[in-house]
Amino acid sequence: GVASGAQDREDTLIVSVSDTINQLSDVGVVNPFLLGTYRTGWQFAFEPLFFYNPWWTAKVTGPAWLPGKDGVIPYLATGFRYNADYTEIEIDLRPGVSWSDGKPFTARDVAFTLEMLKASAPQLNFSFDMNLWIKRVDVVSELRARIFLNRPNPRFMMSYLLWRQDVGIPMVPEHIFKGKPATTFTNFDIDKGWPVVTGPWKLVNSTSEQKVWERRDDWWGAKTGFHRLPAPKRVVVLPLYSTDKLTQLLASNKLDATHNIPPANAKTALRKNPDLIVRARDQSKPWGWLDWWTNQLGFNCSRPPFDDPDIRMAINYALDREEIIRVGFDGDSTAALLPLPSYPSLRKFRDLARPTLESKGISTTAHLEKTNQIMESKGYRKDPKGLWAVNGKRFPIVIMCQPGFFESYLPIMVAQLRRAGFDAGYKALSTAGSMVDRGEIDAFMDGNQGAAVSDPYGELETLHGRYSAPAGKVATYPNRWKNPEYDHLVEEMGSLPPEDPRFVSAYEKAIANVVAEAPVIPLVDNYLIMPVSTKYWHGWPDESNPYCAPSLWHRTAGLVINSLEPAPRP
Amino acid sequence: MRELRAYYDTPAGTAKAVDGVTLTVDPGERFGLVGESGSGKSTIAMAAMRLLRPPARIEGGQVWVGDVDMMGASEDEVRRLRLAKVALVAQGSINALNPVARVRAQLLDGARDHGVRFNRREADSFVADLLEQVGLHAEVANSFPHQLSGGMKQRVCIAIAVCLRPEVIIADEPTSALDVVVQRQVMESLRAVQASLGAAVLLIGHDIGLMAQVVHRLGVMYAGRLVEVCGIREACREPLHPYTRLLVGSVPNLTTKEDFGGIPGLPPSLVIDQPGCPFRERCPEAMERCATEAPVLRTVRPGRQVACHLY
Amino acid sequence: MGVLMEVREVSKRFGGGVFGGRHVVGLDGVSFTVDEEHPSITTVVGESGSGKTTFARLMLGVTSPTSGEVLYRGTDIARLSKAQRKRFRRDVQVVFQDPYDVYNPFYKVDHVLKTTVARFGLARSGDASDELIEEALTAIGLRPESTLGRYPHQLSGGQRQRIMVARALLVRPALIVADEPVSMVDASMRASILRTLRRLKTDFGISVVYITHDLTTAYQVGDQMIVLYKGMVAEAGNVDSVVHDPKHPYTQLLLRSVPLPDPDAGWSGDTKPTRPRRAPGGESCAFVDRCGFAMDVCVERMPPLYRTEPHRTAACFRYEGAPVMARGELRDVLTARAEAEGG
Amino acid sequence: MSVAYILRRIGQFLIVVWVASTVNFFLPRLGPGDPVRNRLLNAQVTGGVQSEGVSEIVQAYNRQFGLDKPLVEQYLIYLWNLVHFDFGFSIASYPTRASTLIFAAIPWTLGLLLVATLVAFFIGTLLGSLAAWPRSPQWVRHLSVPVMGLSAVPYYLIGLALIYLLAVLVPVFPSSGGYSLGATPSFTLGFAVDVLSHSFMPAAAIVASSVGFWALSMRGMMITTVGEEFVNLADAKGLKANRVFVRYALRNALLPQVTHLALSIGHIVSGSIIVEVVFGYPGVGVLLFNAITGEDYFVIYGVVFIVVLAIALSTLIVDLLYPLLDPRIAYGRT
Amino acid sequence: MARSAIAPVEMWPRQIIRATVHFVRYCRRNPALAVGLVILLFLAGLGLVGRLIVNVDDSAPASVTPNLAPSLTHPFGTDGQGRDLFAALVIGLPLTLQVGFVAGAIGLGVGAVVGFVSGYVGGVLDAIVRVAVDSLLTVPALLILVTIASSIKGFISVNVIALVIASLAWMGPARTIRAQVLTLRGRGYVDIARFSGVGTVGVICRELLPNLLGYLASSFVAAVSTAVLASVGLSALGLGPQNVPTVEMMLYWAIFYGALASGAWWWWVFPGGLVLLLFLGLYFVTSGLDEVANPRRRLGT
Ligand SMILES: Nc1ncnc2c1ncn2[C@@H]1O[C@H](COP(=O)(O)OP(=O)(O)OP(=O)(O)O)[C@@H](O)[C@H]1O
Ligand SMILES: Nc1ncnc2c1ncn2[C@@H]1O[C@H](COP(=O)(O)OP(=O)(O)OP(=O)(O)O)[C@@H](O)[C@H]1O
Ligand SMILES: [Mg+2]
Ligand SMILES: [Mg+2]
Ligand code: NI
Repeated sequence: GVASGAQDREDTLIVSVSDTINQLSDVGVVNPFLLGTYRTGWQFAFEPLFFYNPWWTAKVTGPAWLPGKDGVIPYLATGFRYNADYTEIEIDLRPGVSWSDGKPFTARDVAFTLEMLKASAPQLNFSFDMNLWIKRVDVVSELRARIFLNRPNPRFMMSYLLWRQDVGIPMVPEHIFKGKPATTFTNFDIDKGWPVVTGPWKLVNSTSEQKVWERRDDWWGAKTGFHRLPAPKRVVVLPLYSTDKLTQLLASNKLDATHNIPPANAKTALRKNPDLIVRARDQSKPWGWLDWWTNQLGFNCSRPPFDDPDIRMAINYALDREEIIRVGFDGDSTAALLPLPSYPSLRKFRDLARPTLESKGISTTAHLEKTNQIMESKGYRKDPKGLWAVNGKRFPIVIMCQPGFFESYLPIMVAQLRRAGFDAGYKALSTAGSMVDRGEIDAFMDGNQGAAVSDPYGELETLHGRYSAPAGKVATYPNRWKNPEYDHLVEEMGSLPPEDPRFVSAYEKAIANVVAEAPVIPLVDNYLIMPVSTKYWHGWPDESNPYCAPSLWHRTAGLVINSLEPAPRP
Repeated sequence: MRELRAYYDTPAGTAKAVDGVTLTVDPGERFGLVGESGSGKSTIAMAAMRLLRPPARIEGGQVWVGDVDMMGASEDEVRRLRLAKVALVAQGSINALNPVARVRAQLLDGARDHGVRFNRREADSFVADLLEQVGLHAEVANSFPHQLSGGMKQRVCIAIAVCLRPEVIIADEPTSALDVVVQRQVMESLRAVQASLGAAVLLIGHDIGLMAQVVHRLGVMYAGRLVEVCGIREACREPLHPYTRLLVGSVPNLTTKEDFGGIPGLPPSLVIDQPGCPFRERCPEAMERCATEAPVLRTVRPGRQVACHLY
Repeated sequence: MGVLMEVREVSKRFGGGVFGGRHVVGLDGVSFTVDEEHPSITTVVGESGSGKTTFARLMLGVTSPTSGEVLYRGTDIARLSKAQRKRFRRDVQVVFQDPYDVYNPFYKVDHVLKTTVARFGLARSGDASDELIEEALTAIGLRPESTLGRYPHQLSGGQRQRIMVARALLVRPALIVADEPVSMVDASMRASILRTLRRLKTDFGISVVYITHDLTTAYQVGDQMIVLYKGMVAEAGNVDSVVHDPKHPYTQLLLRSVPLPDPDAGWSGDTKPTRPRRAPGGESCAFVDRCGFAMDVCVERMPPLYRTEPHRTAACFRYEGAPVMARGELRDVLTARAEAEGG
Repeated sequence: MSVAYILRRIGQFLIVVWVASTVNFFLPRLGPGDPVRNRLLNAQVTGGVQSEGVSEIVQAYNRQFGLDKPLVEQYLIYLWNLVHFDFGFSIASYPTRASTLIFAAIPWTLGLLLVATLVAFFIGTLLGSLAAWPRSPQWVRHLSVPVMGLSAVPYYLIGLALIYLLAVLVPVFPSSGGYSLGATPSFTLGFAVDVLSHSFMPAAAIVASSVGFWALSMRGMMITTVGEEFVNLADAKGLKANRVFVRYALRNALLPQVTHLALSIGHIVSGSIIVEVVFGYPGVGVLLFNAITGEDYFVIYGVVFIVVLAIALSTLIVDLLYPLLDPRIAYGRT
Repeated sequence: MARSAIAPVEMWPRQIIRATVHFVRYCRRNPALAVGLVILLFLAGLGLVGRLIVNVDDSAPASVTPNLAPSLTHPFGTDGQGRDLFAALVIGLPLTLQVGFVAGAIGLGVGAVVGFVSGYVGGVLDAIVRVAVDSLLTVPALLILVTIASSIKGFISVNVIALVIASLAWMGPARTIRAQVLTLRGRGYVDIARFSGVGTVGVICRELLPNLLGYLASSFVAAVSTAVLASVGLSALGLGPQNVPTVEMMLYWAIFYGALASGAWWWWVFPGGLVLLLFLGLYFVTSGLDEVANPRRRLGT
């Protein structure tokens, strides 16, 4: 028939979230562990054991209807416990949960999911990690599972089973997956009612143009009184479009929510459509939601001249983060001096690094005199074009990045570096990732990969010297920085929970090393500006209660969707 | 044809390709027009059909076909006159047929556009008759032009020209590209058709030998003007104008080897307007008068007109 | 001996190719000799498509024969050494049939003349070269001042043909192969050019192969004549005897069809093609379907060349009594003639 | 027509397809080429899915896709697969097969570009022939000048201008996409209208920018044809102007145009990348773009193979068909 | 004509004047060429003169206040990255032309050599060239660009783009020039030249080449415009010369920053207008040169 979305628009939630532009590319795949799975709106149909809210405060942890504590929001599970040496975890499941085909959700499903991953390592997502950590999973009872780890890991739950942002292992039904070839099973067959999920949604249409989920009124949550049925009768997931198009669609209320858009577009959209709101009610900046993905300039620290910490520092001093934010982000970001996002949960660790930052004179603006001093002490002189050269030879800084996002401010950064006398330029190329990984690239833009939200360990671990490899050889993390003292400190941190005072002191020393040697140069926090439309739906996350994470492509989208209220109808 | 003038606008100036030509062709008569290459013969033919395209333009004069003046008639009238009253067998007829249409279609469309209605059978016999008239087999109708030899194509062109029984047929060098045998066949076809129609024929060429075999009267052109008009016999035996004389004299024959004459010098430019007789520079009998005064075509003897101060 | 060029039983087929397919016979087993010491003018006549141009191109080495060989001073022209080739170019010159194609439209017509002079080192200085060129142009009835400095498209077909003749003259070769050099020239001019050709032979000892379909001029300038029909020699021999006493029915037809500038000397005889009597698939006389004298044997077999007189030959069964020539002997008929005349 | 000629021509076709496929096999392999890793890195950057074991996963999948075999062996397998029209899995959308993706995208591309190309061809050809026809009205000739000028404008620009005018300033047409958000593809009038309204702007951009090209080449051909003797002679036959125009001039001038049309239809898929990306159209062009940027070898191979086939086939068809269109051309002559 | 090699010095101005007068007169007959040349000269002039009236340093990002509408200080406005658009275009226009000319020249040059050799020599070589050209025509430009851009160490510069475009641009000319050479090769004047003692190289250079000069000239202009078009296309896909403000990169940035939707019309109208003008100029020159290329229309004296 005619556009079904348009037909009953008022009952429909339309979102544009995907990794691929203009087309959804995983239309026949709803197995969350396959290589070809993208973030294309399936995650809200699966439900987590727990959510984790990095914005938690003493006042709020999640949406009002869902109690939580210290950021942890129990969902399919009600609680978990580590044993004393962090080698066992016991998880209690919520009673009354059932799959969309009516079968109950039990600890067997949890055990099956984790064991299946372990068994099919390394091809499935998370499978390598599960194989690495898990010894076995016991079904203690219908509603209790116990995970035995190979080695102590105080972060296991946070790393894998607490859903936050993009992280988190979904549970799959044993009775569907069992006996299927784990690495090719697509879990997609609309006629059979696949995917079988616990969430309140049924997939009715999946093409490269859209996925349509219809509300499942027999959802366990409504039956058990866990929560009312979600307000939208239908969720339409569209591919990602060019920001221009997203802007237009938002401006015309064709979309309720999208992927994040650049500040300038957000400005346009907000100007054109009074129904749109951003994070803060008064539209004060930043408009965006803080993401864990701190942007940083990275170096291949094994190649001259970038193996010289002084040179890296000279570059660091040349960067004016405030100007980058002002021009590149239209003021909508915050400067980052550490490879840690500015989540409240990490404030303690950020403060611990402040003395080192101050002693090094690193701030959010440029310090060209420091740059000049370092460069001159290294024997560099400015050539007639005003670029540093030694014996007439310049050294080029080719900053490699993936096309798209970084390009919005990279030219400004490049301009700053050139003003400071560096022969800088950038190269946005889709193959950047693998080239960087093989160490062929000197400098590159990236977001940090440690996914730190409550604990700096993951992030610092990526700089460990064991990931260093000679150029040409693939390395898991690209910085190839070697600092034995640092490595030792990080190893020590790994075995300790973040509350431990020994952890804190090891961290303090480790971060001082990072600041002083600048294997990466953090630049700005990442903010996700996501205007949403109140034309049809109210109850969006806002400044005062971000629920968990407001982005609809994140694992946490279900919380947002389940919390939406229909707009009052005239 | 009265005082016909046709000029070409060229970057170097205006070329007076046809400069005041007057001639009459009677019904049933075959009139030949000869002259050096570039003397304006084809231009006359095209002008008479009112087919000249820029850069050519008709500067003045009339062309009467029966009692209609082609120059004065409306565009549509002229269109209807063409083929029905005046038909043209053009120079380079080899290229005159539409390469992508069969002969049959090309024979029929002219008739159709002049209001003739056929059913299939009538059309077939119409085509077959025409082809037979020019000595071709009826199967030729189904051929494409490139499948025919030059002579056959020429004959198809003649067939097209006579299909509506015109009063006047203008044939512009219909055979100059053919060898003698084919040439002869084509000419005989033309002659036969003309005789059966009683039409007037204006045959253009530069081969006096061929003219001698075909036409009744001959006009000789030089530099855009007629210099002599007379019966063919007189032209061959006793040419009056010095140019005609030299022209006829330089035709080789097959009986005796001789030192042929030829005409020294080059034809004059048509662009530069010179006073006097255009032939004077090459004329063995040029007089002072020739340099200043252009001779006009005058009747010097019954049935003979010459443009030369000698007479 | 001094045989300049010898054409030995050359045949040329077009089309066909590796995978077979229908082919067109351009020329079929023609032999011919040009003697260096006894210059002669050989005319080749025949209807359009009879292989005249093909013959010329084969002689010049522009096309290579399908079978047979073309020898220049005893060497196959496909295998000339560099030096020999250079000499060949000097010795054998050409006037191509199509005067619209032989000019490089980029250059003024001077180019082709100057190149010739320069490449063959015909003149010592620029002035000498100019003089030479002007002389050659005047010789064929062109006014140098109104010819030089013009682009080819500014000249008439006749003028272009004549410049090509002039070019060939410049080189003063031993042989000029002229393929319809005057077809676009009107009668008066044609006469003067042919006169020049004839003078070439007598004054400079240049042999000429004159290709035309105009029998009258062929008669006027030629010493001997080859009549081609569908790629084969129909008749050959002394010009006067061929013209005045044609043996082959085709030659007779040709001669009858020549329009004479005399209204009373009308065309005679019948030209209507008779119905084809060609035996299906069989080898028959090429002319059988147009021949008034066709006999049964003409349909059954192909006639060989009969040597009707010492210097005459015709391929027609009407002369079955005369000795049959081996196909290669054709050159003897013509050479003998040249020797007889020269010696 | 000779069988030998057809065979030879088909042989040539096969050689071109083989050589082109070979080039297109090796070309993506000259780059850094680590598609699985690239895919995982993307997932990691955007999803933080993996923290450990990337290399192990990459190895496992490389084995799965046969990417760990020697290049020559991969090449032979590739050829074998091509013969069977099997392009293998899409690396980026594993375990979706490349062919699934391609065949889903092709109808969109064909629909848009084929129609746009044909429309441009008809309008352009007509305009070009009228512009060269001495008797066409003055305004036609005046009109044709700006249209031909338009051919100089990249359709990217025209596209931008159209988007700005018709989607931003006066939003009458959707700015991009194949059909309305949330619409369900079906064979109904409403959906057809929806699809048409979405294809209007990209089609308009293509038509606007290519109409001039057709007009220009047609005008050139037409001028030559009008100068031909047989057109003059058609006038001498007193034919009606329409007949002379259509049967004599147009019919002859059209032949090279038709050849060109066939060739440009062959190039449709390869030429569609930019239009589709600019207009966000869900066709093969976008698919190829994503595959190239994502180093999805098997999708690249699939799409490019189809491009190769289309182009080589269109030239083959032109060669085989042309003699039928133009009676003058005999097979094997040129 | 006087055969003296060099005219006396004092004659030069007069000769230049005469040549100019000739040229102007010629342009009157060939208005398309004149219009095209005027447009191209204007664009080239903008690049040169612009440098005098604007501070070209403002073309770098973050040099001026971003997102300003056109005003007296910033005649073309400023973009969202803080470039003065006028300055950027003054810098970028010559670069855009550079892409076009370098790629056009290389593409046509290679194409011409291949075309000439393949067409004139023929045989096996020709067959190989034909298959190669036909095959390479199917390769998507994007694939080549990504391959080349990943293989080179430095930035994607104007010259890299030009090289990529050239690597795809030679096949078309090779094809058409080969076809031209094939027809020319059979021309009578080639035979005549041979009979005048001219060798192979001489025939190619002195007989064939001059005839194709006009064609080559108009092909060159066409190649330039195709190259710019390709560069516009690559830039639209985000793969342009990323560190310099070529006109087509300005367009890319305009799209990237949503200038269409946000109403920053100056951001795309000025670069768009310049690209348009450039294409029109090239178009007119091409059609003008087509007239020149046709020797029948070329007028002597
Ligand atoms: N398109 C043209 N532009 C300029 N001059 C032309 C044009 N066509 C013909 N002429 C000139 O007009 C004159 C007459 O040409 P026309 O074709 O009538 O001669 P012709 O007597 O038929 O010659 P031929 O015997 O060669 O056919 C010639 O001098 C010719 O140069
Ligand atoms: N390149 C070619 N390819 C195919 N057939 C050819 C070729 N050249 C000539 N022929 C054919 O060979 C035969 C002889 O042609 P040739 O040109 O030698 O004839 P000709 O006697 O010179 O004719 P004309 O008097 O028309 O110049 C003709 O049937 C012709 O069609
Ligand atoms: Mg004429
Ligand atoms: Mg010939
Ligand atoms: Ni056949």
